[in-house]
Amino acid sequence: MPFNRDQMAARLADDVPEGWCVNLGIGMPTMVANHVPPTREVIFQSENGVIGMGPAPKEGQEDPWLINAGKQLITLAKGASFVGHADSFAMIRGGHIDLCVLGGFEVAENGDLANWATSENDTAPAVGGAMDLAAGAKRLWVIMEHTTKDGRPKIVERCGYPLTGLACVNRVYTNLAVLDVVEGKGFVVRDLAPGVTLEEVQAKTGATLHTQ
Amino acid sequence: MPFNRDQMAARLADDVPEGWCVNLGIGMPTMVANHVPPTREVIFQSENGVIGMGPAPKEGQEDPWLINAGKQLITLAKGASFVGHADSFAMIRGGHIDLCVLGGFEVAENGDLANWATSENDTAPAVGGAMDLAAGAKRLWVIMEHTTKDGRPKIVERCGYPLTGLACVNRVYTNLAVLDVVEGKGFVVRDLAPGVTLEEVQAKTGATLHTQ
Amino acid sequence: MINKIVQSVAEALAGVKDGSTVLIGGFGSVGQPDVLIEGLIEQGAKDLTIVLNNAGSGRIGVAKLMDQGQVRKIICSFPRSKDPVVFETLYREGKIELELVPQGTLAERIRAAGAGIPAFFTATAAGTLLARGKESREFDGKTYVMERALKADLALVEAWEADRWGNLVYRGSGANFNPIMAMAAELTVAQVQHIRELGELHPHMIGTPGVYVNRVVQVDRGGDWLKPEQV
Amino acid sequence: MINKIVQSVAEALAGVKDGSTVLIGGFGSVGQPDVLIEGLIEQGAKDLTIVLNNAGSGRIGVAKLMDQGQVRKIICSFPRSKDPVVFETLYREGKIELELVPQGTLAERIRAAGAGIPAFFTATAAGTLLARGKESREFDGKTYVMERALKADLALVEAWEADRWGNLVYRGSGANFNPIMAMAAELTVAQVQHIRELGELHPHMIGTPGVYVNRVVQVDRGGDWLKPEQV
Repeated sequence: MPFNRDQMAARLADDVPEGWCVNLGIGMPTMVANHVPPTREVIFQSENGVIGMGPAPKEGQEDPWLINAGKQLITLAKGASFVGHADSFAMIRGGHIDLCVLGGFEVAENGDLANWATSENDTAPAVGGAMDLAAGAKRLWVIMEHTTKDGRPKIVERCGYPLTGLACVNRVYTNLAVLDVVEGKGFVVRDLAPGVTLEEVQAKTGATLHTQ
Repeated sequence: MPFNRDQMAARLADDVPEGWCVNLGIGMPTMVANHVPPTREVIFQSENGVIGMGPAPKEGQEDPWLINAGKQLITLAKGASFVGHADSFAMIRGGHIDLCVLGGFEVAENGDLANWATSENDTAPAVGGAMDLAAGAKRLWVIMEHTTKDGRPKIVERCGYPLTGLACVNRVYTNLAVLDVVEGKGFVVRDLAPGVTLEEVQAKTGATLHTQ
Repeated sequence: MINKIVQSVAEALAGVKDGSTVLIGGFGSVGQPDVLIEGLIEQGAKDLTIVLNNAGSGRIGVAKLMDQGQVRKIICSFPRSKDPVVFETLYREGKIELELVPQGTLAERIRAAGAGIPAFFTATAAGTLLARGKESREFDGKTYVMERALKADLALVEAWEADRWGNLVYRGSGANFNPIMAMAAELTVAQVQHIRELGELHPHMIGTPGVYVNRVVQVDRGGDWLKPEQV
Repeated sequence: MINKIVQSVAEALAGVKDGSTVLIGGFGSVGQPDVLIEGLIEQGAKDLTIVLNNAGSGRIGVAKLMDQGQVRKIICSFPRSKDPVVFETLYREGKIELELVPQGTLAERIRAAGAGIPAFFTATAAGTLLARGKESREFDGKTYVMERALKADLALVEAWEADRWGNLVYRGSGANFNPIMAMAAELTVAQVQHIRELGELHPHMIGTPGVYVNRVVQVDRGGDWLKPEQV
């Protein structure tokens, strides 16, 4: 049975070790934080300058001056600190983020990522910090559905959409599988959702899947 | 009678208006701060990241964690703040220092300054922040003796020593005179020390002196 | 006596000229100088280039500034928002120009302007649409894009506290773009919640030294004015 | 549990290799990681390139490191000091290489390394001896020099307080080169006066987020160890 969104986030969270500094993109990536157990210390960074986010605030305890990159109200973890945007992106661009998790439109077998515009002529495409994160994070994991709503593969030989970054994706978590992107080889299956077969995943993938 | 060193510093201090952010070089420039009356608020910046230095500490009240660029113990003025070196030199390089006061070996009539090395083969010349200040401050005033100890002019048509900065000096305060450096014209006499004549100053100067 | 505190928003924005480039701080509504934005609408300067992270939401603030026809061009990283109707309408109709810049590159370009760096190289956007027309260059086998400093005539920033020197203390995640924007403009105007006596602000808590700030105006509207749902 | 605190200077410097480039924080004696420098002398790594503002004084600290023959090259802005005998002797004898860098350019090159900027332009040193051999370029009619990022294998920094995440709080003028150096090395080791519980340090007072710090060692020598006359 394919993973649902929560299970995808939980599957990814399982692979985040203690001590990493992690930036979570807007949307499904943000859900990953809910699945890291509080006993495992992971430092969540937000590009608006928060280093060490805690869980969402309880009702009535919101601080309107504390938001994340998705503009949701947040709390601070013990040990948190603040920086401005220049320093926050210095941290990102300078390779100090152990892991960035982003959503994706397409991931190619060479590690290219497309996740910000669906054509060269988008009405006002929004890029935010995605390109900085793609270029700067030590590791980039993408979390997304394996195919589009109408069944087209999002995991492909070459991206068709405008790129966010070149050769930047290290791993993809989908509702069907976990795939590593291996240089010179392409997609290598790391894990399958329970009850899902390799053949089924390959059929829904626009690139060759390799096994270990 | 020519100015002594204290009088030179006092003469320069007279020209510093309230509200300026001022960086004082090591040596005679540092003396300028002593001659700005406490009623006139001037913000003294030190390139090691202190913005708003106060007077020298009273004996027994030194804080060993508070030093200026000359490594002298200092105090903080009310309103002082700290930054690190990158931000301190961003302030300097970015043109946010209203005035920098430096010593000099030579100043040329095109505004060139030489103040860090006496030959291309100096044993380990030390530049410190002088080049950054010369390139970045809004105004650069040099305070120095009018001639070398053996009587050679330090105010010249072209510098002979290696340059600190090109066309960066706006004014020179010496023991004999105050000279403006005017683009396209050269040195213009702004003021003379009491009892000193223009002819006397010109005789000790290696460039033509203009009057208003 | 240095005193950068002015008594009204009108005074804070006096002299802003048509054609100005305006940096506007904040990320979401946090650290956004909303009262100064309203003031700029009242002040009426036209033909503006505005630089900020988002392109406004609904019909207030920056969206209203655009809706009034005061904005010729917007430089931002994220023109989408919950309710981007004003920007999207103007953009579709060709009535506003958009320069889309990755968020970190936007921040670094502004910082560069403040720090006297005319240009720098970054790997961000290398090989993508947003590097088109820009110089690329290899360093140690990797491709980088050259980006230029982004200077401005005016910066509107928001802080929690200020003193008469113009020193600013930020609250929570309220620093974001504000410290670098304060550095990068000819005229920096700060909207603050509290004015403190000189010496009351802790030297290590000051996020923007007053050297960067020209005018400070206090806008005290109690604790409830910040409505995150408007972001 | 994240815990970057180590129990000895030897542990803090374990694994430092010959040939390393080492950033050493501090300006004068303030913010200078003197105990870590002594530790590096004990540790014995050779053929080092050291990067710091001054070239040491007397026969202690950095001067001793050079005197022991551990340093191949020094990158600094101000090799002079009150008593520069060790450096000047080695330099005259051709036993140490010097790369002289203007102080602000030195800071920005280190910051660039930490911030993922491989190169940038600055007006500092344009047209002078220190721009020789470097690429120059005009922007808007003014000449600038291209400077490269200065990355390192090891950074030794000093701070007043730390917690187990490696967050650092600086005191007085003690930040200086430390925050940027902490960002620019593969391995960053901090010497601190006080260890605090996680959550005790004010989020706005933290000058270096622990993300940049690998190891923290406490060196408590009372209040009198800092002797400005040794600067």
